[in-house]
Amino acid sequence: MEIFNSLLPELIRIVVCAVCGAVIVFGNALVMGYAERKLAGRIMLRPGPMEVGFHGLYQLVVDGLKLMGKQLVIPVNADKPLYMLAPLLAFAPVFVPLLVLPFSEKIQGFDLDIGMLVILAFASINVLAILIGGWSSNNKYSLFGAIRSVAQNVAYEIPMLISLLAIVFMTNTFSLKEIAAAQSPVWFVVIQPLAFLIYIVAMVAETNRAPFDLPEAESELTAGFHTEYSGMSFSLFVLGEYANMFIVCSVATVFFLGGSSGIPLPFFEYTGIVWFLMKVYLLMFFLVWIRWTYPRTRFDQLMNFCWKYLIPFSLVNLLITVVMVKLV
Amino acid sequence: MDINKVKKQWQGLTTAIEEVDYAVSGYDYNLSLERDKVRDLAVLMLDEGFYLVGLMAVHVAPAIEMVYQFAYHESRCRVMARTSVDENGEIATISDIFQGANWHEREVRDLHGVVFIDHPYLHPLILAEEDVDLKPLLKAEGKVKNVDAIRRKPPEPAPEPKPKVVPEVKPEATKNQEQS
Amino acid sequence: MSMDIEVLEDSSHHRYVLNMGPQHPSTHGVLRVLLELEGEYAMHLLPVLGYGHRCHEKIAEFKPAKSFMPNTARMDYLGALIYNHGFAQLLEKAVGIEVPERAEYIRVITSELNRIQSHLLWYGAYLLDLGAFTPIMYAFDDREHILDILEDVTGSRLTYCYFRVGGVSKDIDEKFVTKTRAFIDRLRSRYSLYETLVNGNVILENRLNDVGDLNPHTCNRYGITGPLLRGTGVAYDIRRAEPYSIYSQFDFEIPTATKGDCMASFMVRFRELEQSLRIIEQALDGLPEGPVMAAKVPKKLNIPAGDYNSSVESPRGELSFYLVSDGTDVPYRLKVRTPSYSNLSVVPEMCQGMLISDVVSAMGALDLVIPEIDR
Amino acid sequence: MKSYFSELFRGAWSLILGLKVTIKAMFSPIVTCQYPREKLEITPNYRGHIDLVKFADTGTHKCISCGSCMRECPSDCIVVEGEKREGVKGKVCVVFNLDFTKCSLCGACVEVCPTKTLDYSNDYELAGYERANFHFDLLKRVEERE
Repeated sequence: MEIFNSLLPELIRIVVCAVCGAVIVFGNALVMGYAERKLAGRIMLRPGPMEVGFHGLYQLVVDGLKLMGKQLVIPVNADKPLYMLAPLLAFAPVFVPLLVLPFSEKIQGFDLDIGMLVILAFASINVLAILIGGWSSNNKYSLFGAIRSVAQNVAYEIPMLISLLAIVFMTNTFSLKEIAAAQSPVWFVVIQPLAFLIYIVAMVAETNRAPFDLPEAESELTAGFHTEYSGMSFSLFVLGEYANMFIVCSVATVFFLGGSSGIPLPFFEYTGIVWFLMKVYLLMFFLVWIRWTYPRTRFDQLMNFCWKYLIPFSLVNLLITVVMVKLV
Repeated sequence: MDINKVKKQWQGLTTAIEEVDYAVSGYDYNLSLERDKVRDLAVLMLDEGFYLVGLMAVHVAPAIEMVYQFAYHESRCRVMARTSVDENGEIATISDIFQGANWHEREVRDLHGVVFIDHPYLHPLILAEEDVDLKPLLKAEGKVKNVDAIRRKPPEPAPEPKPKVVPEVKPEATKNQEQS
Repeated sequence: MSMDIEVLEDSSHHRYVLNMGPQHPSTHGVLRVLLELEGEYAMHLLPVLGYGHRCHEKIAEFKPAKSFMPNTARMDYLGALIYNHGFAQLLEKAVGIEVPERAEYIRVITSELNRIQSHLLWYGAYLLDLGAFTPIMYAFDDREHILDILEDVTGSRLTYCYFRVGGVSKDIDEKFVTKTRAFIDRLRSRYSLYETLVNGNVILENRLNDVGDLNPHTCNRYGITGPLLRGTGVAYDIRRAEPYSIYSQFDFEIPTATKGDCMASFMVRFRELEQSLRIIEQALDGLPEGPVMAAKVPKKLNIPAGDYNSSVESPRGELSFYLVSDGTDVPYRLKVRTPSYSNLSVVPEMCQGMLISDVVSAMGALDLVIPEIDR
Repeated sequence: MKSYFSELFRGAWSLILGLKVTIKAMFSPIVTCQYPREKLEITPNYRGHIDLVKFADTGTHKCISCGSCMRECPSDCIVVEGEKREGVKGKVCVVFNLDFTKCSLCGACVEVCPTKTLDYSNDYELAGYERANFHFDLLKRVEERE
């Protein structure tokens, strides 16, 4: 990557990063789509996809092709421009956070000193996409999904931010690379277990996954905000969801699990990325695992949990951290 | 619930109380009443802790017969109360006393065309709006039996049906076997 | 049904109507419920029935009563044998046929297996309503064993037509007994799994506690029976209150709960699994030898004039067949009082002012089988 | 305040127990059957559509076209016709059709058959593209069978 720094203009660097980002987004969706279905199958004592390719390996590729070939149905009374804009808005912003993630010490698109803020800012655009999609569909179920999503994401961003803020106080920086590097002897998950737990819960809620999948809640709202979407516009939402999962898990890895640190492997220069992805996918596995274990919460209980438990706990945690940092 | 006390109260409302053999007919009391006493009976039954099993109509001549079935939680006491609708096919609703009757009455309205006076929402429940006057469960012309035809033949039904059935059925059975 | 919507929309302008069903994941069939909403609160509910009505009661008036047996299985596809039982019993009562003891034992065993099967499916489907996807697969895993056992003796897996007037169509064998005993052990060993995965789950508790309150008086007014009624503390079970068949010979409890909410009926149903297993165990122990069909069943069942009622306890509550006969072998009128019909009628009152999520969990707790309502 | 924490811990513990159940399931063998690839053995008592039995001693069925099954059928889906032939005692069955689209598999016909020539087939893969696929000519079927 240093070679790029000196030899190529910034523009080409951006293009390369964007291509890498696209590879990550689509590759991640393929891997996670397959893994999710396989794991769900295993948990339910069934084999999962088995037909296409060895143990259904090509299932997701075929599904993707199928979705691309499908007609884009636009409801008669939908607000057309917004209806078409929403999936793009859900999908496009996920590239930006990928640029600032430190996959290893050497692989990182841009090392911004406001890296954390960039990620959080762009991750929040997802809510707007859901709101627009749900509203413009002109479907009551979609609207409910959208409203729930907004309330939920706004509420859960607070404990998420506060728990991350505790780490920022300890490291004195917003740069993800430096935060990852600051955990060289011990990971922050050991020092800040409470913040980690709060972040994990908020992370599940942020990505709208079970048990907090209220915007989708298919037994109540059929499919929630994407009830009316079909074909590729639907799959953009799915791609965006998986990419968001990847991003929040990466943030958890960087902030709490030591980023790309790990025992260096002898045969590969960029060992860090292996460790990084391993940690990220371990967290993603956890997300899948809880999704197929629990029933869905109710909306008021979800909000209660946030205001009654998560926010007070994260504030106490932040206070203790600040005091400790001042004293030490 | 004291059954004797309830029986006494029934006497004021009904024209006939018949104790029925449970082993044969599957219920205990058969009450016949005038149609204007239906609401009073329902109030009484609710007060005594009975629940409404269901209500139904039977298309017989001269007027459609309504059968209300009540049962009791703590001990076995299954009651059939029967009355007939008036010449316009109308009868008072009991859906404000037993709310469960609401749907049963709408169903009877759909299937038999009985109109329940003062029913809060007598819209078609099972039929579509355009089929309101279909009345599918009314018997075809000429098929309607007189009300006596569906009454138990010996008024004291206890062990009667058994010996009556066997000889009645036997020739039938042998006839069938001969055919095959 | 445009009229219904108008009625709702007229009542006030800032509320609006949400159409739940007829194709909705949590109505379990073609049931449609109109919800008048204020925010996410359902202020007024109006169930609309009749999308799958088959007029079984009319069909019954056209052919000999005996031929109606396969139709009973199609009213409640989850409790087919219990419906068989109720109808067979009705004709036996009316015509006066003595059922051999072994047949009664087989009827009880298979009916209770059917009841467990129904409860297991409800268990899974209810959890699906609440957003948990996995338990339905575990419940189905257990249910498959019952279906295999029943298929072996009845020949079908869902809409059984196994009982006959005067007995059952086929005798059970040693293999059936061993398989059933193995299943009893299996289901007992699975309780801990269900309890840790589902019953003790804090999210589930929060979803079900204090949702859909009922009390015995409301149940009386609406004619609610079955686990919902037992969830309010009334130990009313037709198997005990009006013992039919040979249920009086068995020792079993009637599980009750007192709160009358969704959690109460949930736990009542769950605990009924064990009671059904106990009945099956006792019946298998006491299974007598002998014929499974009454010796003399006339080919043409002439039902003496009069009216007959037969009530049995279906998995969802009281099931009554009421037959009016004019003395021929064709029923003059057959009324089927199905439990779900009365149970569903409480929804407008029970779910008033609830969140949509709670409406879903309250309606799931009713254990609706729509073909039984649209019979 | 005490209940605030105890509730939290009790809830969290129940969630952890749930996770334990599912992870155990993840490593236990699958219970489903991959239907078209592998087939479960069907019980001999399975009630499929009816078929005429081919008796070993006569090499054909024993239908005497009495019509009992036709009369007993609640959904009128059986049509049997026989004709008198010279030199043969009784009637010879010339038509035996089953309209499987109407059949409710109650088994009344099999039970009533006086010669036990009706039995259930074990055929359960009956998907078809048109209605005519379910109108069975049982006489033809019994001839074609081994």
